[in-house]
Amino acid sequence: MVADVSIPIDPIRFLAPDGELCATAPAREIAAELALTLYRAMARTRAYDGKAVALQRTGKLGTFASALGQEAIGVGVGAAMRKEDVLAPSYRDHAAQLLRGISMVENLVYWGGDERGSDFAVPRADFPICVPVGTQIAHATGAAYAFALRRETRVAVTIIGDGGTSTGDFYSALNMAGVWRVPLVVVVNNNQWAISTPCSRETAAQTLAHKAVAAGVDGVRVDGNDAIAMHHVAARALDKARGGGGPTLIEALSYRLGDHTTADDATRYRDPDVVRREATREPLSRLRSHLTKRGLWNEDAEAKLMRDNAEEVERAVEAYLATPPQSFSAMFDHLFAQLPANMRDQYEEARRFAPNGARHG
Amino acid sequence: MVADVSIPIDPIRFLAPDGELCATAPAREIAAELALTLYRAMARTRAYDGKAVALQRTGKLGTFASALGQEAIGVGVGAAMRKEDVLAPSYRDHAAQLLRGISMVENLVYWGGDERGSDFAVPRADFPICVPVGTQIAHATGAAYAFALRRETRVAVTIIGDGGTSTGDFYSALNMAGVWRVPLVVVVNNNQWAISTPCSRETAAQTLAHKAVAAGVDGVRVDGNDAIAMHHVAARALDKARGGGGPTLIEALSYRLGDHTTADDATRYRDPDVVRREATREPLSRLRSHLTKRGLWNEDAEAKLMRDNAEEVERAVEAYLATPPQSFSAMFDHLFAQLPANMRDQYEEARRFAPNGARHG
Amino acid sequence: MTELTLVEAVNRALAHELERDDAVLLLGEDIGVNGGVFRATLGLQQRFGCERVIDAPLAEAAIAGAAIGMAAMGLKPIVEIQFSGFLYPAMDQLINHASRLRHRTRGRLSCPMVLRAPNGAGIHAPEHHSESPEAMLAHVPGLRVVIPSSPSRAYGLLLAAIRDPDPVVFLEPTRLYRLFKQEVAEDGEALPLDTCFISREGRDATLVAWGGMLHEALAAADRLAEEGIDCEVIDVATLKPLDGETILRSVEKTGRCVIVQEAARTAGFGAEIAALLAERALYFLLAPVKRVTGYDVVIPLARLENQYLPSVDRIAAAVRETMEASS
Amino acid sequence: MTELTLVEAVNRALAHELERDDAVLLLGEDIGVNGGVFRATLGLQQRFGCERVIDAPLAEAAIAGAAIGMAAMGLKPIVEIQFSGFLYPAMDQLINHASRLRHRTRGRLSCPMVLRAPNGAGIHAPEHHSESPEAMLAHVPGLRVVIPSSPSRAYGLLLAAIRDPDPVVFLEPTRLYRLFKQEVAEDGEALPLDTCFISREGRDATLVAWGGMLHEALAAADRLAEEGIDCEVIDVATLKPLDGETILRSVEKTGRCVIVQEAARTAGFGAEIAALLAERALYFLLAPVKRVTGYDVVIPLARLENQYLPSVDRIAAAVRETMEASS
Ligand SMILES: Cc1ncc(C[n+]2csc(CCOP(=O)(O)OP(=O)(O)O)c2C)c(N)n1
Ligand SMILES: Cc1ncc(C[n+]2csc(CCOP(=O)(O)OP(=O)(O)O)c2C)c(N)n1
Ligand SMILES: [Mg+2]
Ligand SMILES: [Mg+2]
Repeated sequence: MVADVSIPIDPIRFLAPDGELCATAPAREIAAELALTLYRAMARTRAYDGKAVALQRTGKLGTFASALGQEAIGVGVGAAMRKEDVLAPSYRDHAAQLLRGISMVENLVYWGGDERGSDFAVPRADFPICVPVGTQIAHATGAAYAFALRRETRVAVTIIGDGGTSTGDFYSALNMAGVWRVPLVVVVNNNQWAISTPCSRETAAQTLAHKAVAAGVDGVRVDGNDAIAMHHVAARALDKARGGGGPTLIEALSYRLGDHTTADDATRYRDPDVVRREATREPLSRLRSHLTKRGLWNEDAEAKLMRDNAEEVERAVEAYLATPPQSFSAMFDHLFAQLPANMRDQYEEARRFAPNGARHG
Repeated sequence: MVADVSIPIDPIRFLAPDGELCATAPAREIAAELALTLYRAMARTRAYDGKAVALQRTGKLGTFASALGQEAIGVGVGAAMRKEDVLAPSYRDHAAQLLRGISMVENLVYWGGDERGSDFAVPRADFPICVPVGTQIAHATGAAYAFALRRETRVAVTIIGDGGTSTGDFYSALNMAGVWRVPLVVVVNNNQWAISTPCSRETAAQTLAHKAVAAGVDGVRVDGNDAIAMHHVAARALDKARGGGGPTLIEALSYRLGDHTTADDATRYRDPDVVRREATREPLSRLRSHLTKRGLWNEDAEAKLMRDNAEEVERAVEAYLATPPQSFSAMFDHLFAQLPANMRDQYEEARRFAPNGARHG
Repeated sequence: MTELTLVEAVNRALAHELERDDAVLLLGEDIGVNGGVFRATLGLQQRFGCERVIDAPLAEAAIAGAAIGMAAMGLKPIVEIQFSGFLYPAMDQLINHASRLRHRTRGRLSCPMVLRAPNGAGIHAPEHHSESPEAMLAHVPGLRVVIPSSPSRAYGLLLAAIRDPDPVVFLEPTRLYRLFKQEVAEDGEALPLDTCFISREGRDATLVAWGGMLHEALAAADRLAEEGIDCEVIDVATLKPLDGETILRSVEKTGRCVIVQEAARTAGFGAEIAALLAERALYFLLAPVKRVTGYDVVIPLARLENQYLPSVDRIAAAVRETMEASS
Repeated sequence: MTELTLVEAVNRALAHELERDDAVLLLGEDIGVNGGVFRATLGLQQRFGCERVIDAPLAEAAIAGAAIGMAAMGLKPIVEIQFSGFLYPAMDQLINHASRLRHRTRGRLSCPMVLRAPNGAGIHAPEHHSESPEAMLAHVPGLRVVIPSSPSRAYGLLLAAIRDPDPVVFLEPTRLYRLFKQEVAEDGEALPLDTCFISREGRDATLVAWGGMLHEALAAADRLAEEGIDCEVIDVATLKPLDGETILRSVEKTGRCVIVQEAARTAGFGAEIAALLAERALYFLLAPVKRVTGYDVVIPLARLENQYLPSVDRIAAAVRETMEASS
């Protein structure tokens, strides 16, 4: 007897890089509304993303992790989720976050070095951005357990990088989720790089989807630059989870077109020719070509979208820059539900040394 | 394209539980010398093991983890290793340790609560028993790296339990070993239980050998109650590692016939009928039947072996019980290569309060 | 009222809260049918079901992380780590997440979890089963650290820990689990989580201890009483947040302080208490503060364990020296 | 002699030892072509090859564990953890193995490894990039903990750490990496690993600090000098083993001590120094000891960071209060 762990290596793909429908696509036609929604969300993300990088360059924002070229992953997943589902994102997942209702201002406030950026107005139950790589998988597993225990039809979704799949946390939490069969979807953004470390130095596994085998959960590969396929695969996994079918690991293949973060300089360690080649597969132009070929999109629509996005981003930046600083007491206000009495002295010390009219970032 | 991760579920087995050669066995005849060596080593382990449990029951030894029923695993692996290879054992691996030259006295001294039990006379480079489950896999990975770096043809071998394969350490170290392609053999003693937790509550993976898929290393299942098959599979993995072929994960199927440790009472959580059934597959009687059928073994040989083992064990127990206690200074002697000057006061305090003529155990 | 051991008192508190609050659940290795390696969860899976008393895979980091996710979604997970020497893999989740989820989200999410673990030496256990990492945990902002010293305090403090809206590390002294019984009211009354207890009143010197060491301190006080030295003994109980006022008041009265700590000396929690005295007791200290602690060595295996641990002899000697220094 | 930044001094020490000793190797995330996120290992993979300067998978626990295995087999691995906030997953391996391999095997095996990590705040970094866990590590028997405060001390102390036959945690103050340059001899001369350095002599009060805080302490001393208060400033440098004698001698001279610590107050390493004074300086302290520390809160993100960190103002105020308390 031989185990059945056949995970196709060829990723699921509906749209070829030139926007043509692939022969392998299950549907003959892709719903126009969905395609337009995904395209708009990606364009919105990219507009925001570019501005955030620019703000950092001019000293108005802290370190920022661009999602350039990987917008389809977050957008596909975010669009497939329901409001009541919960996302446990990494630091590169504003595509999904924005789609879920987290505002640009919140994201800027966070990267601007202010905790209030994680106090999302909506969705209230989403986890804040997770920086310690891999740790968020366990949070999502626990959240999924809570949903199952309470018989809620909610799904926990978490996103992690290719490098993150080397961590013990990724595996041990996925393994736990497998035993518990909780409603969980783990998305790997395989953008090929963990800072300067290529995927080949992270693992000898045939694909990252194969990591699922060790946890006894389903693994699937998808073209992460194809928003339609991404959405389809995510929706399928979410449905399965909601129906009690347990966790899925989705490896979404993409490429990090930008630096790791604004603190990084990727030209130090990678070949610009490869980056240029990868850029030709990027998700926005792909879906735009598709929409254009189908007559669903044109230059005017594009120009208007660009304008709208630019305006929205501009308003967000203004609101961000106008955000008054927190007072010293922010350090103490939410440490516990109630500040222990023995910390009163420290609070007073902080007050005493707080600058008058603390300035902006 | 579909990935080739075909790991046979049926374990490699040469001897059926009744000692008959299986049709699937690769060799028509098993080398008599090897079979006798393995049998004697298993019997020696079992004699030691039973005595250690008895010592604990009478208050002469601390907690002890019996290997009852799992002797073939350690013996098969230990016999396949070379002297210069290195073993990173768990707390249940005295079968392998004894075969490698670690003495019964040392093992007793260790479980008797004395660090000198880990100061093996031979083999000097083996790791001490590892109690924090899973952590030893990384040590073996690092050791294997050292061998490869220095172009030594040595292999690092480590043993872990089924429960241990749930840890992040197991996976992250195996994954690292996969990338580095170091000469490493990881043996999983799948004795079906992690204390009271059955394997089915540890993972949803199809088999534990499938954990190898996530690390991109070879995985193989073997009947861990068949010393011949165990030795064969271990030898093959060691050869491969020595030849530069990288790590192997071996899942050895067995059953923990005893309690988890002497501090445990397995009747609380498992069915005695199952234990009785599993006992019929145990490794010693299986190999003895085989040897007897081939005319290589008889009652006289058995009686003599039992006598010899009992005598050896008795001598070891005497030596153990006669081991004088360490002085207070043992706490300080090997903390660092040289005790920092600022610890002189603590040393003197310990001396001051050391009992005169500290007593045994 | 019935007489219970400390581990039975823990069991009773857990049962009480499982009964009272549907959001409470237990999570750990072998806590189900087996009732935990020390039987702290005995009978609870039978009573409250597999979904609320969960045998988890062997992965402390994932257990702690999953508990955080559960807590963030409104459950109140109580994690059992089998021994405190095995909680190190969970420290990343405790420090980087559990302790700061409320802070990071400005109160939007919180982490009402309890992490329990048997702590300390004294039962001749195998390697790695005798650790005392409480000082490390007490250093972490956002965590509470509680160590009971008796069945009734275990009961009341554990109730409080479970009801607390923030993460609490609850370390149970292994050596006290079955050392003695005590009447424990089944009244569901929690004890405060910010108070030291005066376990014995006295006027000559203050002994400060927690967990297993409290009993060594009390025994030393008994012995010293025979010599005419009258010790006050304080059970710290909640290390974080520390009730420094009770300690200061006592030392103001006695003028002398000996701190007893099982963990290795350097940067142990005793240092924090000594620092408190260096900062705020200078004007009424009659003699230098003393710490009687484990040495800065790896805690030895069973045969030398007793020579590592603070003993009644060592504590009494320290108090005598303190008396002499100020006479 | 050339002028180097602290991170360049680290690089020079690493190169020196890689050159001198074949057993030395480096292991960490992005330390190869990229030279580490702070460029501490810049050029070393090109010079010493991929086998000795290893880009490891993203798994701090496995990295630390593999280093232990390497060290046990006679190599001298130097691990880089990208930020000290990411060393928590490695703590289990550090505590349960690295620190005690020699002890457990009675010297048969040992663990001559160094674990380096950028430490502390002050560069407006993202979340989890500003941690100061040194007290936790200093509590662990069998570990040495070293924190340099200048390029030349980084060079000499790192050489010593690498040559030390036992495990050393070497925490490099991120905020000092490029703050200033200093002449650093390329002489391969190690500094002692058991000595505090007197960075400035003075007679009125002793300021004790380490790492990034040393410079705040020195700046406070400058300011106080203008007011006629003459501070001695001690750079602890090696927290474990602590050179208490140098601190005590200084406080014996000045009678006053202010300890400056970036980490959260409770159970921080400053408590150990204050405890030392409570035990051994009572008779010559003229004023209560003071600690100026980070508050017991999660270190805030960039915009509030400066209100968390001990500042020159806070340090100077504490010294003034200490002077007043004893005048
Ligand atoms: C546990 C941990 N170790 C190290 C880091 C530093 N670090 C931040 S991102 C990163 C690489 C992550 O790569 P990947 O998982 O592929 O995600 P990507 O950044 O490519 O989206 C590293 C090493 C961290 N944040 N957490
Ligand atoms: C990290 C860690 N967690 C918990 C324990 C306590 N413990 C000791 S053995 C064990 C079960 C191990 O089961 P398995 O890996 O199957 O090995 P076996 O004992 O069956 O040989 C547990 C939970 C430990 N030693 N280490
Ligand atoms: Mg990546
Ligand atoms: Mg097992």
